[in-house]
Amino acid sequence: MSGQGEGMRDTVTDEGYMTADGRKIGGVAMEMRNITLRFGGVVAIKDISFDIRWGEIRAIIGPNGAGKSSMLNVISGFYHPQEGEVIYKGYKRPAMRPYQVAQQGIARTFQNIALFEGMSVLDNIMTGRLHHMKANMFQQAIWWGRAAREEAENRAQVEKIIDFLEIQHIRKTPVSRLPYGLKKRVELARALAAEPAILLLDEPMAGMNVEEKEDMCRFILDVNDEFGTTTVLIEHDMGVVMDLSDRVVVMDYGKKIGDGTPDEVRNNQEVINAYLGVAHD
Amino acid sequence: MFGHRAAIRHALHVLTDRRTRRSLPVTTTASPAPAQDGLSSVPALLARNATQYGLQTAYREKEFGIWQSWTWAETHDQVRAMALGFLVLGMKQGDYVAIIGRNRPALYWSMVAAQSVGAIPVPLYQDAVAEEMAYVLDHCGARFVVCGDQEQVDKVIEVQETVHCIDEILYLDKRGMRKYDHSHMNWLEDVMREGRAAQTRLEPELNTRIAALGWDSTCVMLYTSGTTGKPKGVVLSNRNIIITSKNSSEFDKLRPGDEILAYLPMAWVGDFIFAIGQAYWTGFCVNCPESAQTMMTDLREIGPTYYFAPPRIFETMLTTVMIRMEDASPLKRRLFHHFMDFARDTGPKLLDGKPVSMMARLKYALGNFLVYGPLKDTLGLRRIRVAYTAGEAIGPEIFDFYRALGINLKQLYGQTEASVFITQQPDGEVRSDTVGVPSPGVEVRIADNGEVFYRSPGTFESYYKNAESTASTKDSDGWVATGDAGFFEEGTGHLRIIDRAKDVGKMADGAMFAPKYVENKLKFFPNILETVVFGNGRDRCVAFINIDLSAVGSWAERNNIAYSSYQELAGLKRVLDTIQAHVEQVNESVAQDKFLSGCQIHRFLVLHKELDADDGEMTRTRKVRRRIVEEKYADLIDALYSDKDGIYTETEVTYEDGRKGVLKATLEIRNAKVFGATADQVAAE
Amino acid sequence: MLYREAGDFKTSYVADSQTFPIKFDRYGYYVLLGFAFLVMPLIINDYWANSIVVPFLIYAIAALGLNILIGYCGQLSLGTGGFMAVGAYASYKMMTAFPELNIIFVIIIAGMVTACVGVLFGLPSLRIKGFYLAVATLAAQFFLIWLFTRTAWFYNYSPTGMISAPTREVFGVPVTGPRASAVSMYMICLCFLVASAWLARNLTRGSMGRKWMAIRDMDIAAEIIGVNPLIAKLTAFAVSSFLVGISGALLFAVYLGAAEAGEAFGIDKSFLVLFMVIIGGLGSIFGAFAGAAFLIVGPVLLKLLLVNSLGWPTDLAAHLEIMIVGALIIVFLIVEPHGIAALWRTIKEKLRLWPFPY
Amino acid sequence: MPDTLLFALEASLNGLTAGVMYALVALGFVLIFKASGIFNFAQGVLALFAALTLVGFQSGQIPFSHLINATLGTRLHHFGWNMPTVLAIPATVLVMIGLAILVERFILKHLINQEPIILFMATIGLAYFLEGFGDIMWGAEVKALDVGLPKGMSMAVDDATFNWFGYGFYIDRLEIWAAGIAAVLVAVLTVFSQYTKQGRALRAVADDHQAALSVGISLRFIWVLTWSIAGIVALVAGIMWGSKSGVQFSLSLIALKALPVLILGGFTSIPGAIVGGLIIGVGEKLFDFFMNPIIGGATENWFAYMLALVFLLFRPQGLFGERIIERV
Repeated sequence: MSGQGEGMRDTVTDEGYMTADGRKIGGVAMEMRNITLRFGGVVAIKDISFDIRWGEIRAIIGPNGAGKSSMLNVISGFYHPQEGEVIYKGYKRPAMRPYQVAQQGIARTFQNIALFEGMSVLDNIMTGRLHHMKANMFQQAIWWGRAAREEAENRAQVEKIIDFLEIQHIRKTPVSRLPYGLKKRVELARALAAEPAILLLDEPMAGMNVEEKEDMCRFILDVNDEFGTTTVLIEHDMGVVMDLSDRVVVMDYGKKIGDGTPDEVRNNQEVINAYLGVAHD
Repeated sequence: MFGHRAAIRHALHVLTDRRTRRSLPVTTTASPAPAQDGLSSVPALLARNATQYGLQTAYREKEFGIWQSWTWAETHDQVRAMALGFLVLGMKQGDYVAIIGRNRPALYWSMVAAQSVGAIPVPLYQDAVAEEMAYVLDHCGARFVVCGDQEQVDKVIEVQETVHCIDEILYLDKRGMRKYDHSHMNWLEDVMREGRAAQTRLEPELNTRIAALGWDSTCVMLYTSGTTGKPKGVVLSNRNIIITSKNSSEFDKLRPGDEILAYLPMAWVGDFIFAIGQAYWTGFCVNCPESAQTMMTDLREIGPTYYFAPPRIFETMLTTVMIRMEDASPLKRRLFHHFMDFARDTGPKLLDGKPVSMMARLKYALGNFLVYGPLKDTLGLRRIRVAYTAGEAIGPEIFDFYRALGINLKQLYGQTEASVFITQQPDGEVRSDTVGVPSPGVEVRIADNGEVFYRSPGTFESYYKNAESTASTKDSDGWVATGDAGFFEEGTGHLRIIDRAKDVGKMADGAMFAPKYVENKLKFFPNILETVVFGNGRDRCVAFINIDLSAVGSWAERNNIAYSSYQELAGLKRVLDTIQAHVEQVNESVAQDKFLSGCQIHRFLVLHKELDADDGEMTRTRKVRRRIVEEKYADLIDALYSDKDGIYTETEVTYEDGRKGVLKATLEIRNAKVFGATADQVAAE
Repeated sequence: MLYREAGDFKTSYVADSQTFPIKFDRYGYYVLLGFAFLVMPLIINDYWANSIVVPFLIYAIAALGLNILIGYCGQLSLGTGGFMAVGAYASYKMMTAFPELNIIFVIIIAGMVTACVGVLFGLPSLRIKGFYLAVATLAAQFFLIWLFTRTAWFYNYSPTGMISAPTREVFGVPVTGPRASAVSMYMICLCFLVASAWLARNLTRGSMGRKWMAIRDMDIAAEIIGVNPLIAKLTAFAVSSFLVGISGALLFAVYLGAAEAGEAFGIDKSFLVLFMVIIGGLGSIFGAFAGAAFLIVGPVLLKLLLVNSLGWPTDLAAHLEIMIVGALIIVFLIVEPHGIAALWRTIKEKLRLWPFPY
Repeated sequence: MPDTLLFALEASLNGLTAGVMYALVALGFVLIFKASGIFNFAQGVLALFAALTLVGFQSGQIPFSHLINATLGTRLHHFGWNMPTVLAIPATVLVMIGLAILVERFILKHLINQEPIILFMATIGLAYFLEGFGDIMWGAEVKALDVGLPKGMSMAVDDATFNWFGYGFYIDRLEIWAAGIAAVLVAVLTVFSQYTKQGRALRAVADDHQAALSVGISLRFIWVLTWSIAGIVALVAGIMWGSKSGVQFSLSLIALKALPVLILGGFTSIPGAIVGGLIIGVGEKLFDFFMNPIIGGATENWFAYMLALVFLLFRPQGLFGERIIERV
């Protein structure tokens, strides 16, 4: 794994900053302003603000029940916060259905895999490209012109991703037959197929063995490297996060208790307390 | 199963790594064949194919889920673009261009493109370690290196610390290359684009360079990565490659529309002959698999008509078949075995066009519908017209299995220095124990010590920058020593390779002593894992034998014979009986070769431990270290040459964890039945 | 065993994603088509046409439709009978209102009308799922039937309350009404079936089908990756009802000739088609055919056996038939819950791997 | 007091009593759905089968006589004796329990952890089977069922209402009885599920299958139990409807009537089933009462469903069903 986020680096400006390994990070892609989310009486997220910049790998960490997943669900439009606003590409995002958010270029994976068990790996990944496919029902019904052409074109795109994530050998297997680690990879592939502006990863390494984790890390880095995809990931394995991410938001009991480079966060007293010294390395 | 590149590669070395240090007295000289209608270089052949077979498929590669295809015309266009690109990069005539990576069309093109601009392609083993690579790159002074992907590039960059000749690195797979400093690094696509851009400017130059290529200009340089000593660069001229390809293609009636799967290392001469020489001469299609994991499926999808694999691969294939059949329903199993047993006899006969009764034909047809056909199909071997194996002796039952299925599997004998072909088996004269008759255009002679010499249009020009070993290998008349001992079978005129010449000794009575030959015969028995035969300078041969724990062990279980250790199992009377039977069987067949009848095993014992690399008894590649074994077990050898029928011995052993211990055992020595030499009889199994 | 796939490789995505990627299957399919279009018309007679072939063709279309809704989009519906009725009455009104309109168009328009009704009753599916939805679709069933039996306009105020199909011709050959011959009935139904199957296949192979299946497998995830559930579900209802409507129209106009909503399109029709889909195999085009064949041919054979061979009174035979059909269904669900299609798949796999077990 | 209001009141009273009947059938569904997550479509046919069996016992019919006659050419019909109701009912109960055991043994056992839809289909299959089986066993002709319940207009109600409103309501005594019995049955069931060991086990399973299994409750036993209860409930329903409008195939259709009740009440709630039943009963009577002149009669065929449908749009989980919270 590359040692991103370690060592000295320029201060974060509006135009962006340079990472330790010399990647240029752009301006603000998305900004969370004073987000508060309640379920009935329970407050899942309390007045949290942070930003996500083009091209960076942004991590949200925190102990279980800290509200990480809720935050991700807010970003992906599955939950609608009672207070605060989401600024995306400079505009306040109106309350919209999740599928509309997805069509705005935000793709995600799920903590406990949400693949379509009844379909093959290929079809699952193809679903990632649904909103790149514009043929209307009648064109599809007669499978002529656009529909067929579109299918082939998007298949070609998907195949690039299959190749990229090295899952050629399971292309036609029904996902239900895959082992856990591969399922995670297929889910990543599905998200990538959407060619997202922002990629949300919900505990991408949960329940993986060591080398599966390393593979996943490599892929996340490669994705960011090849496609420059802005990546937001939740993970409670601190070690992994520190290696992967450029900047980290730390949450605890729905509150933000830290935000900054891995080093800054690592040395943040509040964070250390929150983790009660669970912090790795 | 194809994952073990190292294993395959090893097998291939045995084929390609044959050198010798003696020359022969002057005799007649071979006359070089004339260049035919200007087809005196691979680029020329490409041009011809582009016009003659323009719309037929030249290359396929499984990528992005489908077989990407290129016709000869497209290939021609690609190669020219690449060549022009090379010119742009300033590639000069006589430059050396190293190619590293798995078999991919673009890499093959880069070889031809290099040839087109008058440079010399030098394909390397992609699994070569850095220092090996460093030596080769430095030795040939490669200015350009074409890499398959990031992995290879990294290796080259590592090498560059010591090797300074490399000017430009080119790579095919863009993945992960973004971060690299591109001042002297080029993506092949870009190179081709620039080439196309510069077409008007550089086309004439390219044409003149292509025109300048002739019979004697170097076609390719291949390094024989020796197990001993530094690799040598074998320089092969267009004459070598093209004439050999022509002859061998005609020998097997290869034709456009044939399909091969290019999956063996590009650095190996065989791959160059099959995938470039013969492919360009005949105009058939070269298919490149997607990756190592998908090899089996790719093989099945393509269903090649012309196929080469070292014995190992055929062996593993057979094993997997057997294992998979074990789990089949009893009915299927019985069906399978019934028809296979039937086919063992009939299949080869049909292949060789020998007379077969109508009844048998019908039954074979039925078997073909029920078993052979589906089996060949699932293995991907259904469409094979010609298949070759070489490199090591192949077990008769393995060989016969494929022949029985109706796959025309044949053996050839060759080496890099000969552009592969020395001898090969013509259709209808195929047997597991010979390597066939001299290939067209090849003269073969046996020296009085049994060493095999050949002279052919394929005979290599020289070893690069290594005049003296060139001289010591190839004499002024072009005779090359193979370093193998063998003899021509009377009647059939087939060559039989006995052993490496330097391992062949003399018995006390001066008869030929070829341990490897006998050992191989023994090892073909599944019960026997390893064996060492002694007898050099003695009056008779004796042998150590290692039983195969898995095979004998499962046998013991089936007959519920209890055993606590390898040693105990090895000492069981019934085991010894079986082994003795095997030994005597071997003796019988050995007795039938008048040259070797002396090598029959008179006495043997089954060792109380497996020969082990940790104890230095074997190399890591599991080759027996004869010398060491001889010293270590001197007492046992003496006992074998005495008339004792048992001996007590203590051996020091090293356990996995490195601890040393002592193994005590009393070994039973058996006398094996030997057979009188039947001089005039011809071997036939 | 029969399969020979070595050398059967794909060089384009079109070839790779075709309906029958394996040569052997493809040729089998062509042979079948050839037989259906060229041979059957020559050998078919009234008995076979009326008792087995035509009903099979018609119900296969309905099964295709329902399979799209349940098997592909995961929306359970018990309203099939009602929607068939819509198709039937729509075609009747068209035939009587525009006598010169070609029957082909009549049937297609009937399908479209049904599609609209289907979408209407599909709306609840946005809020409710599973059995709740199933029950809701029953509402459609009962309401529609009631509507057609109560509202005289639908049956043109005929005193019997029945609707009966006038004679209509295709290329001068009568395909509906009393003068329609077995062959003409067979051919028109066959054409519609093949067209429907082709349509269904096309819709399920592309993005539309993936949207449906995504909704079926995990609706929440589907929405989060960008599937608009409204569109997905309603299109499924539309396409499904369209096909069901066509089969209803054919059933009335071509096969029955005269019908009364209550007994021709009752709830039992809904279940019949549902069974076809389940037994045939959810989410499989082939399944629709297999299921229809099974549930059309099965009972007929039973009747042949009991009545014609054993000479039992028909009513008793009828009871036994119901009983056996019920038992068969249960047995089938126990033996192969995923239907004949799954059975077929495993057999095919075995053949392809032969002689190996895996 | 204006007449229409009186008539409406009368109608709704009738509706109430009818609603109780619906509730009764719905109860069968709920029980099974709670305990095994099976949507038991066969409930209606169970009622029919129970009623048939009861009649058969009472009239001493020979089971399968048709079949036997058809195959052996005999002329069997009756044993020639009549079984008193007090015996016939327990006998029928036994039959229903036996049936429950068979169902568990031959169907449910083999379908453990299949998707709900499959189990649902299985029950439809069962419905077909029982329908055919019942007909073969007892014959298909319409039979009168009389277990001695009073029939005809209830004078008491008539007098009372007459005294109050000067208009006597017509209410069938049978329906009053039915209401009473239904009430009792519900009470008994509630008591059973609250205070008996099996009852608690049943509730445990309903709440959480896995947990229940892990504490050693035999799912198979629970299934037999619930199906027996459902059978008995079906019997009661069968008796009511049977004695009201004769035992015939249409009886099995009351199952369909019960479905909207379920939707209103929620698949998993016993009180829901009852309330839902009443609402539907009253609702359809009133709707018919007011709309009949406008859109014509027989609206009760679909009104219940429409009501349920509309209702669903606002409360997808039914009156008493638990709220569904979606997570990812």
